[in-house]
Amino acid sequence: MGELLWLIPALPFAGALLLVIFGNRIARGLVSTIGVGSVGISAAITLVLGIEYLSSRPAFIRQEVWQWFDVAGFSPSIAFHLDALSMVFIFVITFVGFLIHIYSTEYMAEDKDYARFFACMNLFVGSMLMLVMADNLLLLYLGWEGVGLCSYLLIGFWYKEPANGYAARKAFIITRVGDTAMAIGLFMLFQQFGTLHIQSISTEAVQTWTIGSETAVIIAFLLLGGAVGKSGQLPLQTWLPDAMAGPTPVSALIHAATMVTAGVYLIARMHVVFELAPAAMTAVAVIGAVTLLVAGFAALTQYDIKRVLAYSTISQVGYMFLALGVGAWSAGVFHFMIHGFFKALLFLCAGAIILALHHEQDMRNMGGLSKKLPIVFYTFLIGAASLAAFPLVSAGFYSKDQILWLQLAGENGNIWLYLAGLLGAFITSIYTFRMVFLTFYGKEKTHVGHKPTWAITVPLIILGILSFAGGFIELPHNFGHVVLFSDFLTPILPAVSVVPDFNQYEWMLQLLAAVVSLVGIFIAYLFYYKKPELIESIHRSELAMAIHRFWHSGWGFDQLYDVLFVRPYVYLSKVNKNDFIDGFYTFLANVTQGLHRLFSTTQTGVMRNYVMGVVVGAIMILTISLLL
Amino acid sequence: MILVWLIVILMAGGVLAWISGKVNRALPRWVALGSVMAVFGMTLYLWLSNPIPVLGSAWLIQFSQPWVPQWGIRFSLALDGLSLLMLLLTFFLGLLAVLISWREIHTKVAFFHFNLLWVLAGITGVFLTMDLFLFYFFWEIMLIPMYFLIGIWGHENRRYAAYKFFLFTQASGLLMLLAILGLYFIHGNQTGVYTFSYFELLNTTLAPEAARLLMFGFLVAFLVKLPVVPFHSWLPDAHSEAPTAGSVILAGLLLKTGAYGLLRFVLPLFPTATVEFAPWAMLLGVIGIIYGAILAFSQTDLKRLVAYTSVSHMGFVILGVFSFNEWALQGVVMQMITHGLSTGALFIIAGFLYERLHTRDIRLMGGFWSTAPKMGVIALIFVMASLGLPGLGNFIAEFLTLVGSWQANNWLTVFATIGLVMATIYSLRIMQKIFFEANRMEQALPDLNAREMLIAIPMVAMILWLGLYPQPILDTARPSIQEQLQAYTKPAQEQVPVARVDVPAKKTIYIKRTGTKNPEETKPSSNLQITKSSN
Amino acid sequence: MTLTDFQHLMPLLILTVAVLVSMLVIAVGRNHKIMYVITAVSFLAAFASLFDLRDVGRYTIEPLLVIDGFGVFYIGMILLTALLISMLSYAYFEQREERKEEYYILLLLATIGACVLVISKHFASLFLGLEILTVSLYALIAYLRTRERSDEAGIKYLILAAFSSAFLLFGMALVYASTGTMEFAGIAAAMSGFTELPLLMLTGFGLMIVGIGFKLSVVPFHMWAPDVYEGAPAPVTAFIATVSKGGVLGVLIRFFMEVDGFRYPTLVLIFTIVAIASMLAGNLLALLQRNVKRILAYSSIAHLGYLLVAFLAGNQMGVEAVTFYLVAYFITTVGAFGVVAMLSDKERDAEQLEDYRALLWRRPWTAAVFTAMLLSLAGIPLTAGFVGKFYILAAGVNTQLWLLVVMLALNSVVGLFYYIRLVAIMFQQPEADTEVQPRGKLRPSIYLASVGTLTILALLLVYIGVYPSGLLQVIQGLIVSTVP
Amino acid sequence: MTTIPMEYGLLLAGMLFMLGLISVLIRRNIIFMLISVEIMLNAAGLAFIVAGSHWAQPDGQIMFIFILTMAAAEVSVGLALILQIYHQLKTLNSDAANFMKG
Amino acid sequence: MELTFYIAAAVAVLATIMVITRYNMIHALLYLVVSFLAVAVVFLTMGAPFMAALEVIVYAGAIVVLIIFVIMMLSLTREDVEQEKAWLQPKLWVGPALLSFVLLAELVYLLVIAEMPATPATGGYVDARAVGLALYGPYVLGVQLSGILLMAGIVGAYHLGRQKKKVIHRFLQEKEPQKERSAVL
Repeated sequence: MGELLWLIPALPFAGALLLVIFGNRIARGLVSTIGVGSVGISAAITLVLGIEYLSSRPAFIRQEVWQWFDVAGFSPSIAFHLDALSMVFIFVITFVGFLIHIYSTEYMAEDKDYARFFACMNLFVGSMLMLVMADNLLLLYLGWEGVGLCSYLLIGFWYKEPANGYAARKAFIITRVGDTAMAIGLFMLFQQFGTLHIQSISTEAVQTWTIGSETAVIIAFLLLGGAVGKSGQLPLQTWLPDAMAGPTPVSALIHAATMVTAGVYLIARMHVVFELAPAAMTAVAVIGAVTLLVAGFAALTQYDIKRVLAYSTISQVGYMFLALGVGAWSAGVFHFMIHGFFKALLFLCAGAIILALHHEQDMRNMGGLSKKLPIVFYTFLIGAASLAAFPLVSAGFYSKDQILWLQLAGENGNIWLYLAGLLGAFITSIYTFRMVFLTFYGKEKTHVGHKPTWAITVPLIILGILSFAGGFIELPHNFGHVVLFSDFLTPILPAVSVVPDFNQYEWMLQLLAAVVSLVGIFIAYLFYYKKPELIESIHRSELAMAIHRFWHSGWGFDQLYDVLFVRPYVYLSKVNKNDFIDGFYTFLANVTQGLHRLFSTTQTGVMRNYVMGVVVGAIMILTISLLL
Repeated sequence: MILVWLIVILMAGGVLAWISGKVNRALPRWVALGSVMAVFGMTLYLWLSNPIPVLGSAWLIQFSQPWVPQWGIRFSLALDGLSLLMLLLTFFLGLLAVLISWREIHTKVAFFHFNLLWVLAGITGVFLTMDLFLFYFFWEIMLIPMYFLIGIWGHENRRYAAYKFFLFTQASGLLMLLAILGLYFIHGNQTGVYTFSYFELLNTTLAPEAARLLMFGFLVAFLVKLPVVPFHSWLPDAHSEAPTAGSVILAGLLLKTGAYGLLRFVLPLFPTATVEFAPWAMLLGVIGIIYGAILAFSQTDLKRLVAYTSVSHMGFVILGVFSFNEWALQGVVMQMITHGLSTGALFIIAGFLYERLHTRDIRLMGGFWSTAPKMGVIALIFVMASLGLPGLGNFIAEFLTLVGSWQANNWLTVFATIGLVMATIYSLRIMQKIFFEANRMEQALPDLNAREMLIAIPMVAMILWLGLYPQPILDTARPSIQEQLQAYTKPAQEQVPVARVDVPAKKTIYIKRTGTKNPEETKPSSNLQITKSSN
Repeated sequence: MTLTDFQHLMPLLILTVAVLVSMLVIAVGRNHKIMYVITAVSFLAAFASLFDLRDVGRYTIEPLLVIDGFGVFYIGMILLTALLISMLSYAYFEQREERKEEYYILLLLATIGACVLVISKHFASLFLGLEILTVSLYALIAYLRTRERSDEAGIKYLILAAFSSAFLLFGMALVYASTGTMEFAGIAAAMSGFTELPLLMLTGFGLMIVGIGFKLSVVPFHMWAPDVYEGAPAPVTAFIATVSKGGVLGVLIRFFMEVDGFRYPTLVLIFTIVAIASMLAGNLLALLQRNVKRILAYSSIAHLGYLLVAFLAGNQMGVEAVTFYLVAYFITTVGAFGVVAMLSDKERDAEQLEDYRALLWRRPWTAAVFTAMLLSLAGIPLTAGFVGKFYILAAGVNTQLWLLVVMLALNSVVGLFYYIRLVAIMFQQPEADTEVQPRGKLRPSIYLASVGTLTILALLLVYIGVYPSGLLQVIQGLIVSTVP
Repeated sequence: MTTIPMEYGLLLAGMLFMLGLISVLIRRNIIFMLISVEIMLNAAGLAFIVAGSHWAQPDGQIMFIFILTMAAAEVSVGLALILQIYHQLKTLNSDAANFMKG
Repeated sequence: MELTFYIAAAVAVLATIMVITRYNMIHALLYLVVSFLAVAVVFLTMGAPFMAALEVIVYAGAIVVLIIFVIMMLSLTREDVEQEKAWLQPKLWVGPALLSFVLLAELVYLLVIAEMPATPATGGYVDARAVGLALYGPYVLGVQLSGILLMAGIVGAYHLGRQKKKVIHRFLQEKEPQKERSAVL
């Protein structure tokens, strides 16, 4: 079965290629067939492979397509590597991708750049698959940059609007900053091991480095830089909210379900290196904790439904980082998967709403949609419950709970990280249900236009089911103790070692988490449904409004970076537009011309002056004769 | 003899093209096309029929004939992998240059093609010659027709640009000539054999002081040509004022002669002096990368913008050359080729736009994607190539260069890598201003026609091929690169024990580094072993 | 004076006889064509007679003259140049109202003077040769006496040349006073005793340098050059730029090699300063000049500076380099002035930059030849000038005159600017509205001489540029044996 | 006969030479300039005679004869030219002949 | 003999100073003749009687007469003397004269400090016979060359000195530049 591996990324690439070449000349039906079909077949192959993999349980499957290049021992291949970790990612990418493609056929139906959209989406899916299937870091880097490109193209999909272009470039450039760090990390890895092959690095790293070795720490930090950029974590998170300028399916696929979790993948993939660098691990956890709080508070104040979701994405990825940071690898990956489901669901629902409301995205202009768009409403509710970690019945509860639990129970756990996570969970449930109440309850403020048909509803329902049921494959010890998921990952990702004798407190913590979530929902209910005047009273306070504005602007990071980097750079560039070095040469030329004029004045045309010249020459010569 | 034919065909073709202009206005184009195709075919044949990795030797063909025996000057040509690659690039771009001029050049068509072919002939000579006098000879020869190309068929400010180009390159070239002569006499005094032969001069033993001075003589010429900040200021003017074919040849080929010179002459001739100078040279490279990128960002003239990106990209070349390891040098060779393609393509697109709009000001452009999506896609590909997107050739080049330079100098490599971010900034601006946003012009932009697609498609194919399977190129270049590096590998090995003693235990990095200099020995290709076991 | 003496002076005798015959012919009846033919044939015959002297070794006609390989080569060079100039002159003077016949007599006389210069080994013959050359030039420069500029140039040259001759003579007198002999060998013998030059002799040399420097038009004795170049008829300008300077340089080399003047730091310093100043001033003055003849004048100042670099090398390679460069420079200069002469019309010489605008599109071949000449002056490959400059640089590097060599290189760049500026003007697109009327053309037969000459020059230029070893062989063969 | 030291003779020649030189520099009349140059040439001739007398050789005198010849030839050409110039410019002011400059 | 030399030298210098300071050209020429005669006397004292004769005949005689002829041809008037006076203003000649004096000082200094070579045993008197023998002996080629030199002078002078017939016509043609010129003057 392994022979089919290469088809998984190749098909979307082929689809993209076909669409680029013929896209403008063929019917829309054919475009969607190619676009959706290629990803669909990939998904099918994934399924087949997955079953195969589950039944035979090899350590990994590797397929080398060709040797990329070979320079003095530096010989990366175009080769795919399938193991449990990549399996999870491939699964999410192809299936969620497939659903979103289907969804897009309706969502983008009216757009005149239909083919371009699918070409980019296919290209994205291909690149993302390349990223997670790469057997060496260089190929991973290829996918890594490839998804960046697609993200850029899709954020700026509606290119006529300069703001979209700005957001697109911002996304690309900021993630590229992270990529640069990662690239340097790759250089160091190569210098250390003479290869970028992931498995070799993993085996050799353990032999070469001691825990906490300086090189390992530096490398881990550099890789973390890449992960932070791609995953929208502090301090490189500012691009993600703006990335919502793209079409909503793009936000769902790229900026929620898959690409932004590439950082999680990278850290999980390179966990050996990170384990050897405790400082970097701590950094991962701290970044995660801080990010989830910062983004959570920012999400509280957003009005644009997609921005709320974007900040929530940042925040949720923060949870994943939190998990990775304490070595709870599978918990992180589990949350990635569940998050992929429900966040895609939420975005798609938001998309359906936006489509229905004539591209209205401001929640203040929404309301009372629960009746008009029932399927959307219910599925959104499931997603929201999952996001808010509604106890017991939502998948998000299980995944998030596991992370929170391991903050205390895990060996590297820390009470502060736990508290941050808990606070985050509280905020999450507030802003999530703020969204629910503002959108679906209350008065209808905008007329509903487009009613979703099957192409939208079916993906919603499937994702709803997954968001609901996905959690049950991994249940805590104290109820059910289902460990299907972590078992699946264990050969690749070591299980987190738990502090002994801590299990008895688990139920207390679960209870706490459940309470926090419910209280959050209640507060949202109170403020946004029951007593909206409370909000108004808050709005009257200067301090609160200042905080509101601060949070609304994403904690002022944009302004800060603007002052720190963008403006100096632009200024530097503009001020030197004409190249001061050129000025030096111009000066030289001017001096020469000046000398020409000076010398020219000696050529007076008057004979006596010429005689004088000869005499001066004679004097010069005689003087030299005298002096020497 | 085939090497002589390459030059002769081009020169004769040039003269023929000039003469044929009297007969028919279109004939020169066909003559030029024919002669470039002929030499391209010959070179391709040479490449395909001489599988260098199999042969394993650096020199494929040599030709030598006394020219001025009194001075020990020989008409000596030789072809190795490096020259072969450069020739392939030369003729490929030459072919494109003829094609893009098909519509663009209306005046004095015959003379234009004469100049075009002579530039190519000069460049061919530079890439082939193994006699330093002859090298200088060709080095200068290619300037004159280039000067005419800029000065006669260029844009508004062409004369200024042409002067500038000419004076810069001449000034630096003369210093190189002095260095060549210095080397000649030192060698002559040592051995009694007065010769300009490259192979003989390689054996000159130089006093450190002399070596330094002579190296600077060579360096100046190559750094100006490359160009390295602060000698770059001719380039934006020359590139932006030249006709499209001229820009393509300038960016694609003329700059490469500088890089080629570094590889071919500076490295092997002055091994100790270059090592001394390496940190500074690399610093210059990094400054070039960053400076060019910053300036490119604020340019409003499209061709000028692309020109500054060249400054930035060529910074990688010098960074790589002075890293003295195979990765970096392979990266440099790749960079020479891919930059030739990608920047050439961007100039071609600028040419297409100029033909349609009669402006190069990107502030006046915008939103062309809607009417010219084909052009947009192709531009996108090359913009991405220029910012080093993996999967396209430039990535391989830049990554290899940086991997190599990291071994030599960490911090400079870090800054060079930051240059990649800046590359993103300016590259995306190209896309944004030209193809995105709203159309600021009244007329709709016609998309590429068949002839233009014929030019663009091969370039896209090439850049993709180079990005995904560059091995044939790398294999071809390997023997020559190893030969250029010969002088450097030995001392590196000798230093190993010293490094181990001197460096405190904490700094594992450095000990490792000397170890990884020769990965064949220390790391028997760990990749492959695992592959085998897993499959 | 024995018969062998006469044999060895055959070229000079032929020229002298030609002068006499010409005067007789004029007495019988004036005819431009006949004069032209006599002149050309006599130059050719004189040149042919040189072949007898190929293996002359070193033949002295005491005490004044010495005929050796060096002299033979220089005479040959001078004769050929004069021949080419006379060929160019034909078409040029055919258009002029002036009487043409005396021109050829003066040309022959001036050539005799230059030839005497390069074979002289005595102050007396040096002086006489120089004065024959100079006095002929007075009249040649002012030949078109109805032109104010021609007269102005003539009087400027006359006063200044006589003035500088006085310096030369006074210097010679001092040297003579100091050594008691005027023969180069005698002076050398007298000098060989000194490690440092006695002041009297140094002063003498200093004053002689003034005189010689003036004739070579090196800074600071250069100021006459542009005015005279501009005022003189184009072929005469070519003659001044080539033959007159070549002759003087020849005798300078001979004298300096004989007395080994390079041993004395004072003299070397003076020449170094003069060389650098000439390169700098010449190039800078030419930089934005708008008169082509003046550009060439300034450029010749710079080129003399370059030549001095090789001269200062002071060894055999230096002499070879000077000689080679002179050949290249002669070809180039004659070619350039040939083009100027060819484009000139009855009213005035084609000397303004405007006259050359878009020349390529009007007269492509002329423009191509001129471009080749300019590129050669600039030292661009494929031309003789390149090889010449290369040779000079090589000689300089060989003797490690780094300062001079670097100055030369930098100055070449400045020089490049105005040469290519001229080229650029020729290559400019013609403006549509100004339709340039071709000037009234002469009979084709008359043009043939000019066109043929230019073609020969261009071919020679490229031939030497591509295949210099032939010329090198000749130079080395003739000079090696005789350079002291 | 030999009582006059050579220095004195040369000094006299030098002074005459310089007087001629001053005259060339300060005079504007072309004829005067020509005359001044003649003075200089004469001074140079004097120097030769002095040197020749010092060495008791005829060579100095012979040089003087040659200088004399040259001076004559030059004066004749010069005067002819001056006549020509006077016809053109209607003046003998050498400064007036400055059409060519720069 | 010594005294004669000093007197003659003084006369020569003084006469030359007079030459270069006269406004009237004829006066200047007369002083020039005096100067030449004095130099001829110096020649005599130097033991070169033949040269003294030649100096008197050729310089003082032929050349000066030639110049006087030309001056007469030009028919100079009173105004020309005034003109000459105007040209010779101190502010015009101070600079050049200073320059010349620098040169003079340098030359004199060099001549004074220079070591003169020892005089050979024989006396300095060289008579006409010795000169003639040398002239038509070793220097005969020089004589021939002088002939050529004179021929060049004659041909040149003949060509330049010829009166042209077209002069009037030409001036009529070029009235305009002529006016400009007088404005310049």
